Amino acid sequence: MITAIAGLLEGCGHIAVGVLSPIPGSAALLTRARTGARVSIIGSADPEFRTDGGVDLFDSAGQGRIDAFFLSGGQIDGEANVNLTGIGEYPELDVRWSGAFGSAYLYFLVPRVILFRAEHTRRIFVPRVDFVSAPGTSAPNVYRPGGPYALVTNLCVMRFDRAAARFRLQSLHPGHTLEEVRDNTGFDFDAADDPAVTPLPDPTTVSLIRGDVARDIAGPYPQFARDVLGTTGP
Amino acid sequence: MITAIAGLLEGCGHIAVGVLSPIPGSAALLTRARTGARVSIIGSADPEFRTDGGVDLFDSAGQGRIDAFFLSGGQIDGEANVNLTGIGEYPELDVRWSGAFGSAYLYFLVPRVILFRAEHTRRIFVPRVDFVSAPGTSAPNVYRPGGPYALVTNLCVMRFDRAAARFRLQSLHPGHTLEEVRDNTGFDFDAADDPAVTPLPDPTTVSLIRGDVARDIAGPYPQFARDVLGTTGP
Amino acid sequence: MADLSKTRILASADELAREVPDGATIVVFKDSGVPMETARALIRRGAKDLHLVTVPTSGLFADLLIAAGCVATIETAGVSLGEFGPAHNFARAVKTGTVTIRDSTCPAVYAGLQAAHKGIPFMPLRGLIGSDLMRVRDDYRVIDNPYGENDPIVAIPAIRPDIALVHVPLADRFGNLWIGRAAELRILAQASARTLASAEEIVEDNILEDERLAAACLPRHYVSALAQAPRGAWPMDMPGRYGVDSGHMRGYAEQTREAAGTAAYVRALVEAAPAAAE
Amino acid sequence: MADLSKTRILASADELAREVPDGATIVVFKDSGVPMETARALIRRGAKDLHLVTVPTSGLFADLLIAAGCVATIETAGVSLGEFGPAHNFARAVKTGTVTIRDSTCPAVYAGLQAAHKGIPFMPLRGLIGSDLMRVRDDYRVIDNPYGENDPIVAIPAIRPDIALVHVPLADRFGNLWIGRAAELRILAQASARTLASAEEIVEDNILEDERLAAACLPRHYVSALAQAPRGAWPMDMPGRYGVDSGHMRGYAEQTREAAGTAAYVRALVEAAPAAAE
Repeated sequence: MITAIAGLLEGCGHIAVGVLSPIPGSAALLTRARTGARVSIIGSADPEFRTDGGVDLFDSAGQGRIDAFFLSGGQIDGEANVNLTGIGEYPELDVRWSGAFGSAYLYFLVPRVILFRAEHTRRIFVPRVDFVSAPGTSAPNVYRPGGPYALVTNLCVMRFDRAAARFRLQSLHPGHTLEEVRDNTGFDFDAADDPAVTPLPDPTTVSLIRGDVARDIAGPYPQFARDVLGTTGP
Repeated sequence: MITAIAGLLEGCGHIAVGVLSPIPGSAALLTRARTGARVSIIGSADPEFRTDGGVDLFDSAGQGRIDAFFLSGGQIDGEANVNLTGIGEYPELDVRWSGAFGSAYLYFLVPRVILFRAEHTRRIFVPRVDFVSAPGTSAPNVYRPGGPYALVTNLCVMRFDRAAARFRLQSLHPGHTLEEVRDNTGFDFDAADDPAVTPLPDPTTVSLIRGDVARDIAGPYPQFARDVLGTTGP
Repeated sequence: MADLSKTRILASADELAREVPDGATIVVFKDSGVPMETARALIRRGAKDLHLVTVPTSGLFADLLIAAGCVATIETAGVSLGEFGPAHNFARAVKTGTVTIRDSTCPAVYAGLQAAHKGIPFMPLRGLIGSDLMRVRDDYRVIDNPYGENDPIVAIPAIRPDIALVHVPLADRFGNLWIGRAAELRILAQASARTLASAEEIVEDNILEDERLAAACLPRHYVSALAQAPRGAWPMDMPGRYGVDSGHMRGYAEQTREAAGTAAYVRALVEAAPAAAE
Repeated sequence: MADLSKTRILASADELAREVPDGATIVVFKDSGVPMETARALIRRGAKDLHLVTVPTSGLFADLLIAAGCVATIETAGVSLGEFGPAHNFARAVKTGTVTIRDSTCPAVYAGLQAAHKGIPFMPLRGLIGSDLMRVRDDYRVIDNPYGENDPIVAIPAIRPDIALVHVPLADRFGNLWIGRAAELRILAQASARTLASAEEIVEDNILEDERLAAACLPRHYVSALAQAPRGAWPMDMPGRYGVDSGHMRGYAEQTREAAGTAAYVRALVEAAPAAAE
């Protein structure tokens, strides 16, 4: 998944990631190791990655200085609407999640927003979200330099077509099938009859991940570096 | 004049003064010595008086945290319009002054703006200013918690009646006459037939001025403290 | 008339908490010194009907005040315990309607406070149009950008809290606060009518006279009262001083999963002596 | 795509000045390190048709660039040499129309830059209504406050300069700038597409790693290029390092009272070797 996401970040100059997002974080750091892109990790104490505090991140996005950002969701639908608020009838919901955080803004301002959710099930990928914390598409007159770019899950990578307001399967992760993705997705999406397979990282990338990326990620995400990438940190 | 201005500042909690205004500055510091009012001196390096830099002063005024401010003008008319821009036809004026600075904002936001001009002549006090850098009055629906409160010159103290949009003579400085003020003022104003005389400072005030005020003013205004108040500074 | 009085130096967070009247609108920053000791003091004094504005989100601070029944309304972009999981008391209170929720998004909270900071009635903000937040927040309006053609933009009304609660690493006995990189605290303080501060350490010398410290200070004119509260952010972290108490946070998250556990946690907290008296 | 490149460290203010194309919109802060050496370098390289935005006012910087014929348009709340008297070259150029003036008021300059800083098309601002500034600035509009009744308020359009020119006391070799109390420099840098910085001193260690310095830093991501310029604010002051050169300022004010004196001052400046080569 790290490599697949890094492929989606190609050409980005400044990537922002949440401190609780080690997989997108690793992908961003892989892009950094490859191209020198700037990576900001929200909540990181490391001077190399930290953002200037809360308000600066949103101002930077408003200035067009953030090229890519990651967003997750409790529910995501086929028009890329994201629900971070809850399930049921607002406000006394059946399930209440934390809230919209910065999504209702960053989803409009950041050119490449990558939706990331490791769990690919119909619980998450619903026909229609109960609450639109952040809409996937906007009317043509609404100022929106940014929006959904791709969706990465444990099964596949999809790209989002903003004009059509639909996802299209880009690749299946090795060992998974189109049927499995359709079975676990509550909305319709486009796909070739014989979809591509997500490429495995080449040896150079593997060594970058085990080297530079593992070293860099151990600061902001020590547990992930230890458990998943097999490093003990700096 | 220091004492007269200090009288106009009674009850103010926070007074802002420009660094090039030693007489208003002394009056503000006299008020501080008497009541504990906060004094901010724009451009002062002294931590006790300095403002946080440019933008903070205007934000503070917007928050209603500045009670009094001083303004001068190249021209001032009977409706308390202030011209800091120049004489003649804009933009290629016959005389060009520095510009409006913060006047077009602070004149609206600060409750007591005291107009101060040592030179009382018809060159300054004109029937109608050539350019309204900051208007003395506003339509009733315009948000304006502040505005002109008084005018202090080398001849007299006038108070401004915002409802009538007219000045009224409050007191003549000792040795000056109503006729002299009328002769040197290009606009009409209200006055009693036998105006009061600006009181001289009482002995307590004199000793405060020569003591606390002279000491405090020597930091931001060393030359004034030396030449006028007779101190050599701390 | 503003700023006539000096900053009052109080003996403890409990005295600070007595300065917060029931029903007050309070505002708190999400990190870089969360005033947790003040939150516990508010609970000990039995504060009620607070209107809590979180900048822009919150964690334990909001969840605990809600757990103790101090909060009537919360305006927030999100409440979560972060790596320790969901904020159960927040979620429960919103689901049952015992707390009124005013859902927002991070930059909208900043925009509202910055409007108050600049003394303007509203701040324009991009984004938001089409989000259900615009449906549930009828105080957010869509206006026309006067510099565009058919270009709608959201107006966020000014948020003017009664009290900003802040916790800082360092202060001086005059009431000046060193806020470090948490420049947001300046916005909180200036947007609010009053600021009540706790500090890890209160020094004798005027910190404004140290040019390196002065650059990141909030001057005393904004600070109504100040109390020392060593480890005042515990169990959350104070950058540069101490880290988060993960064991306590995990225990809190686990214990407050059900309402009974929450009640026990709050009861123990109220019965405990205040930190200053330990 | 932003920020891909690192800050370039240049050899001198003259190299910085070569990064400023003719016709660029440049923005400069009124004090706390006025980039005077960069101004002289712009004059030495014969910069033309600059659009100068002063934050919010200016003194010698604007007057000297105007004197040397580098400026086509100036947007300012005021130009004055302060205690040294009027800015004669500014006044002359405006009166004769050789420079186009866009008169403003201090908070409107900040509002325009802060709108750019926040990525919004305009910022509301109180005051101004009824001032002749609204007559001569047709880009300032009056709109309705959506939260008031019959409550007009001014909208100031965003100012997005091409280049912010700053001079700071301290920087590191990575391009991080310590801006001290001049928090306004952050607004200038973030509102502008690029920032060109000169510094009194450039140190080896990363200043972001010093928690006390980091609190008042502008990180390198905003800084396109940096050059060392010792006494780079001369003859103006650099707080904490050196004071204003009053003798030089008085001489300048006196000499430039007439156009012939100005011509001689500028000629001497162009013929002099750049400071770095002395």
